[in-house]
Amino acid sequence: MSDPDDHKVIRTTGLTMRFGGVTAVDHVDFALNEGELRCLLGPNGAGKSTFFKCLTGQLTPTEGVVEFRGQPITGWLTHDIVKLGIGIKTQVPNLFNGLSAYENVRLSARRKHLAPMARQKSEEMLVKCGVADLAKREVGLLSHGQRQLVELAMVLAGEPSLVLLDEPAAGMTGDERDRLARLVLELSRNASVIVVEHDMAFIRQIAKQVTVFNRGAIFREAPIDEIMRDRAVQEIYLGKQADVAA
Amino acid sequence: MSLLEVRGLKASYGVVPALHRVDFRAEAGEVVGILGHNGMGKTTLLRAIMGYVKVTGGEISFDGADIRGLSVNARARAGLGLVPQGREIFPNLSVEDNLMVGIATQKGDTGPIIAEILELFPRLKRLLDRRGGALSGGEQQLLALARCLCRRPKLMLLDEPTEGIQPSIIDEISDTLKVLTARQDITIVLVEQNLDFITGLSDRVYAIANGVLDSEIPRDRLTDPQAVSEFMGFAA
Amino acid sequence: MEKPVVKDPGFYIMVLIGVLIMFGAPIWFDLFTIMQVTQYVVLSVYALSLAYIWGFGGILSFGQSCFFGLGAYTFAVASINMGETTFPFILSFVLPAAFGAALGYFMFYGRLSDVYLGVVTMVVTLIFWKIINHTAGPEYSIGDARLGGFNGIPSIPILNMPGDPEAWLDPAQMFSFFMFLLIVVYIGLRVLIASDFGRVSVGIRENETRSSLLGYDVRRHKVIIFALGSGIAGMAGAMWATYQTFIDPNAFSLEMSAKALIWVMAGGVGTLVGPIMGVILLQWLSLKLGTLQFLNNFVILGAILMVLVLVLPRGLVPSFRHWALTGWEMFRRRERSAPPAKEVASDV
Amino acid sequence: MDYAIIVVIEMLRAISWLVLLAAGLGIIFGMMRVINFAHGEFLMLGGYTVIMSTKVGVNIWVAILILAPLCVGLFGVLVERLVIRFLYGRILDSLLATWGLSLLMIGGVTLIFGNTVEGVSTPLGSVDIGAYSIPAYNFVLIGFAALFLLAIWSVLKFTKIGLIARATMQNPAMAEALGVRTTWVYMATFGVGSAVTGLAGGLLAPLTGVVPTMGVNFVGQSFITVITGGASMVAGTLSASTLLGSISQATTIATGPVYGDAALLLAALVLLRLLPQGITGRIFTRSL
Amino acid sequence: DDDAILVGGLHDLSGGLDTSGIPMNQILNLAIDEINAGGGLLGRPLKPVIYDPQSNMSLYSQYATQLALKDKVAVVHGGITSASRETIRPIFHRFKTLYFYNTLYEGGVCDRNEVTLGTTPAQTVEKLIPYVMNLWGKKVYTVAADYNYGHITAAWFKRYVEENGGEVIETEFFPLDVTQFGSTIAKIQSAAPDIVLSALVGSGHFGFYRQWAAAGMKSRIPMASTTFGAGGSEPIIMTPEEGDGIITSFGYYPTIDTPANIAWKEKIVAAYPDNTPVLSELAEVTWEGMMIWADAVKEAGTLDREPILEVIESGKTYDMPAGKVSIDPKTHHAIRDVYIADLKDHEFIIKEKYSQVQPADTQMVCNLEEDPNANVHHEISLN
Ligand SMILES: Nc1ncnc2c1ncn2[C@@H]1O[C@H](COP(=O)(O)OP(=O)(O)OP(=O)(O)O)[C@@H](O)[C@H]1O
Ligand SMILES: Nc1ncnc2c1ncn2[C@@H]1O[C@H](COP(=O)(O)OP(=O)(O)OP(=O)(O)O)[C@@H](O)[C@H]1O
Ligand SMILES: NC(N)=O
Ligand SMILES: [Mg+2]
Ligand SMILES: [Mg+2]
Repeated sequence: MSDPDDHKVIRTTGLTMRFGGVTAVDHVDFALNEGELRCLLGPNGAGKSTFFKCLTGQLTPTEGVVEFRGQPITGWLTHDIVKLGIGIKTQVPNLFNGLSAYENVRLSARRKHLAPMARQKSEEMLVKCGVADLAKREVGLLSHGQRQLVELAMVLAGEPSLVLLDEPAAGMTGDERDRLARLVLELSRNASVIVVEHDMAFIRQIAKQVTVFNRGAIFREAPIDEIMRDRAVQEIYLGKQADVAA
Repeated sequence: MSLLEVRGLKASYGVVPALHRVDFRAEAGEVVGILGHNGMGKTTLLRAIMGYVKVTGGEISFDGADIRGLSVNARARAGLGLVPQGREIFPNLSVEDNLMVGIATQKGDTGPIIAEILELFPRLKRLLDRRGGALSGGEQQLLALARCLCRRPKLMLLDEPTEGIQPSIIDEISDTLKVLTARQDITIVLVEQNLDFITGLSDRVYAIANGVLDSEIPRDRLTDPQAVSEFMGFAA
Repeated sequence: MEKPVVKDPGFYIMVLIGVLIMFGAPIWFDLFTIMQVTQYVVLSVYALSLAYIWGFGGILSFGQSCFFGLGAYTFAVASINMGETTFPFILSFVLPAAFGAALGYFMFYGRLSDVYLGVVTMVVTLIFWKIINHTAGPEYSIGDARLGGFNGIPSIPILNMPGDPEAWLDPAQMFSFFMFLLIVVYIGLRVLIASDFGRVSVGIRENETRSSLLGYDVRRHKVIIFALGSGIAGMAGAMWATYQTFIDPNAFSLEMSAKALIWVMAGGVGTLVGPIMGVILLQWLSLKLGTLQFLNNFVILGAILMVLVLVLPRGLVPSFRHWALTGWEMFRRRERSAPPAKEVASDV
Repeated sequence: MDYAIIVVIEMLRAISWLVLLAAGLGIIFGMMRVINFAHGEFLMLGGYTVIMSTKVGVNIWVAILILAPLCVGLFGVLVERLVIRFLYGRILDSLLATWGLSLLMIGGVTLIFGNTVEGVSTPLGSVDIGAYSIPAYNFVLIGFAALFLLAIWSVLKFTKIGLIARATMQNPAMAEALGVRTTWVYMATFGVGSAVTGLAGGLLAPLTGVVPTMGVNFVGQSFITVITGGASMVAGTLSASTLLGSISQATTIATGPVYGDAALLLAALVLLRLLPQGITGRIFTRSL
Repeated sequence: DDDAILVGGLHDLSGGLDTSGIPMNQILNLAIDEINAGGGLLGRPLKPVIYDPQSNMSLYSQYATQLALKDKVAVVHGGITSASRETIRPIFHRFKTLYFYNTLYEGGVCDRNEVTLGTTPAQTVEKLIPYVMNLWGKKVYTVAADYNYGHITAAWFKRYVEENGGEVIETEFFPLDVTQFGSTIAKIQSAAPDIVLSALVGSGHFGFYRQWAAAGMKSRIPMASTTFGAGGSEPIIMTPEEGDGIITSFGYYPTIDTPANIAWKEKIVAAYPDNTPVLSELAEVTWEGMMIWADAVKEAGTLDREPILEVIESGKTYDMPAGKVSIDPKTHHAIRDVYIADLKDHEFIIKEKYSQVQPADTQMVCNLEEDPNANVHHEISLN
């Protein structure tokens, strides 16, 4: 199905996910180049999170094919898929609540590294995400934003080659968001990244190529500047934000 | 007298203190914004006002009465409403039933309320039959707001209401809240990270850092992110 | 879980106490006391089997007695037929473990979780219980062993030295051997829990979705945990059968399953020492009550259980640990005002 | 032909039996996520209420239909206030506590009323169907099972009480913030569940031996029915009772009670494996 | 009193079997009081050591060990179900503690350390079957509890029905937790037997009698049983509409009209005016056990096991409330009078008495004179 010469990390063909009468993802053909940083925008309920879940096997698509580096992975189990090198930060932080932040991150690092190295990596990631002082705290008792950062550290510690971030900047203040943007840019030097986010200030700092979802289907795919100027996108999604950007 | 007055409030989780000193007030019809970094105690403050977190010192008076001894549901019936962080939708109830819960505990004719609310949140109209747990993140946030408004609270505590909401709807929410407060129906305490949103809406903005809230950020400084950061405790 | 097992003094203290009792008890105690303590030891092994799968694997089984009974009957039937106990004893670990693996495969690969899992284990146990209760007729025998239905199998051989069927263990030797097994199981589980496998188990217990999103095969992991717990429960069943020289379908009963749950809960889920405490406390209590002529024993035992839940909601060991930590925290806070923090205790 | 009619009635009675056993537990477990291990003893208490009150001359129907649910319901409220309310969200602690409660009730009833008291005989006599005769009381059981389901469904469907209760069970903290007095909801739910169980116990009293330890004969079946039914209380109880009741009764009629029981268990096992969230977890997700 | 002679009592005083255990324990205590009132034994008073195994086998095993090793009692009376007996019997055998099992049971215990006083199926079934077949007819339908006792009793039912020229058209076994009997009752109606024989046991099975009466069957097919009322509670729990007319056979009925029994019952009422125990074979036989042991101690003049056993094996005959009792030296089981009675208004009306019936079943498999070291419970197979 795919041309062996094109280096697509992930490619979906006709990807569709229906829940009863609701079509959350509707015949999406999507491809991400090796090393690319892609932003995924779209109204609430457009199907972005559902799309992520189809990529990671949390949901089995109703129709269509998902390929990872040319290999079809549709219908695979989650753990088999992510072992290929995918890391995901989910929209609602998804953590090992009873465990410490360090232990959370280590469980991820240990997939990739032997014990001593895993320890070092975990500590490094906690520092990088600015939550080193929370290392010993039980994550179930952290504030929402703290949990977001711990989850990010966890995802990074697994050193995935494809990173999926679902609203990473939610609940961050301006300067925290700026730091996160720098982190994502740095990350994209070594990995392919897809970011879903509604915070346009954040998006503007990192975005190059942008895909806009609407009603489960791809609505536009263009560089960020074009998207910001797009009347239709402004209509369905950006509202007055577009004026601010302009 | 202020609708809500918080003085010298202290609160803790078990033996672990989370709020050291909180002083602020909200006049009827006002929107009071609270800014602060992650983990500084914003959520804790709202939960303490609502009655979830044990208050270990200080005073909270609402509508002229000391509410420290009241249970959460009594505070709700006294006119407090909370839109919590994390939305807390009833996952196995339909959207309509989620809205109905807020109404079901009230007496009197409640028929038109839902229709009114749906006018404020038209996006929920086509989702009425869907299970709360099946909504997208942003849809859930809208539902949480709508559900709180169904009770027509006097004071609404909003914990990061724009989180996960698409830009155009943030504007809509902002407009909606402005309409409501303009009618003097409602007073809002707003915890928010979105600087534009909070400045656009708030009459006054406070900063909280490490469980201490005492300083109001002057309006003219709010447009300067650098200054705001300084108020919040540490520079970027 | 931060602390590797080799650095935890509590672990060494427990093992030391165990070894001391193992060698000391036969010297200090009379025959009756030894037999009494033997019982606690056997049931402790049983309690540990559930403590492990529940506390460290998040698998809640309402049917742990299924494996206990299977081990007991396996041992009874095999030893009566073979006239020797070494191989039957090993078999009583292997067979329940294999059955546990099969049942685990059935459940976990079918994505059962939560209460539903508990109920499936309960239903399987009830099926065993029904079937074994139905074996009263003489047609139900395996080799020389009559299954005996409700009345059970009497005259089960006492353990003998490996290779010498005539050399029966006397009660003191049996006690020492069982104590040795308990220590081995305890050390084994502690080491396992502190290992990477154990950390992943705990991760799965905390959040299955996140575990699979990190690439851990939750189902396979759980099957292994479940099978291991089943094997240990089976071994405890064999110990029970040879200790009592008698086994009946009660070994498969809901009551036997519930007791394991109660011991673990009373002692503290997520600990290994706790369930052992639970066994000793509650078994001693019901034994003591039966010797008193006071009210109705069910009333007293029932009341005690209820009070226990209300007063020690986390179970004995974690409650005491919590009180100690809270006390320490308050003390520390009086010394200096620290930023809010609740650190996770590293515990096993 | 006569035998066929008898078989059908027996099937219906077996299904009703499960409905009666499961309804109260379904309310308590289904709504509150509390495993009431003392469920069998609540049934027993209903039975004792009937026996003790008819002994002092109360009309048997008054005893069954009014006193049994009233007494057990009040007892349930008491238990909820004293014990259960501390244990919400701690499913296993509630199991342990109600296990204790069941022992306490067995012992307590023995102490207070004794373990050998004269029962009540089945009212209404027998009905002839061709060459066969069956207890007319069977039709009472069948009727009440239907009534139970209808009543629970109506309450959940048409009243705010049902909605408030369901919301409370899903997220009590949030329900509080919406003005729900969750303590009352819990108390009422547990009380109603207990009363329903008491009524079932009262209905069973003329058909079984009423002794303090009778509960153990019922708790397994009740529990399996509730869980197999899954999340929706009415649809779940009805579908599980129908499936399990008819499978086991058919097997019992064809072979005997041992295989009947085993068939019930096997059916539950297969159902749970195929539908890991119970029958209504998959099929009737939106029903009550 | 440091020199008191300790007597162990092991009966379920709580839990499912307390209906039987509590009366047995009351009678045991009464017997001890009576012996003490008469000056005790060997000039020493008796002191009961009572434990409550709470209907739990593992507690049985622990208390048995405790009585034997720690309390070092002179004798133990106790055990109700065969399961509990088989838990404790080997312990007493191993630690050489004399043991009296005072319960009717399925027969087959062969152990010189145990004295068994209750009836076995061969004693009761043998008399009951011809009696009821004579009254009602030859076609029999058997319903029995699905465990050892039920199976063996059902086998004896079959054997004696056939010996008397009748036919067992069906035998159905019910697990002890079965509570619904509608389909069985329908089946019995189709089979239309002359007699229903019941060896049902326990609280679940009470439902059978209830549902049988509710289906209007009482007036159509009569019923006989060697288990109904064994522990004494069924005749009370069942209303007359449900219980009347069931014919049973046991080694003792409270309605036995002898001076000895009347005096004994008065004694019991005097001792327990408020909580008078329910009398049944189990309770009466417990009295016998205590009295026979006391007699043997007196005659042997010692508490040593061997001389006492020799007295017991000497074939003495004892006068008991139930009638004459002697111990068969080959089996250590009782040779005793057996009665047939008809239930009316909660009372058993005695219809027939058979003198000195042998425990023929156990005698088939056990001879302690030949093998004094025997330590088994034989499954008596009739097939
Ligand atoms: N399990 C489900 N059953 C039914 N409908 C569902 C389910 N999951 C998602 N949906 C619906 O599918 C649509 C897409 O949801 P999704 O969560 O993917 O949106 P999203 O683009 O991530 O939105 P947001 O930006 O608000 O997070 C929504 O309308 C949602 O209600
Ligand atoms: N249940 C709890 N037990 C103990 N500590 C807690 C608990 N909940 C929150 N905390 C701690 O209290 C502090 C304040 O938390 P809070 O949730 O109020 O922060 P916040 O300002 O709302 O942050 P965010 O912007 O991330 O939501 C944090 O350090 C947090 O880790
Ligand atoms: N005695 C018996 N086995 O009931
Ligand atoms: Mg989303
Ligand atoms: Mg917060």
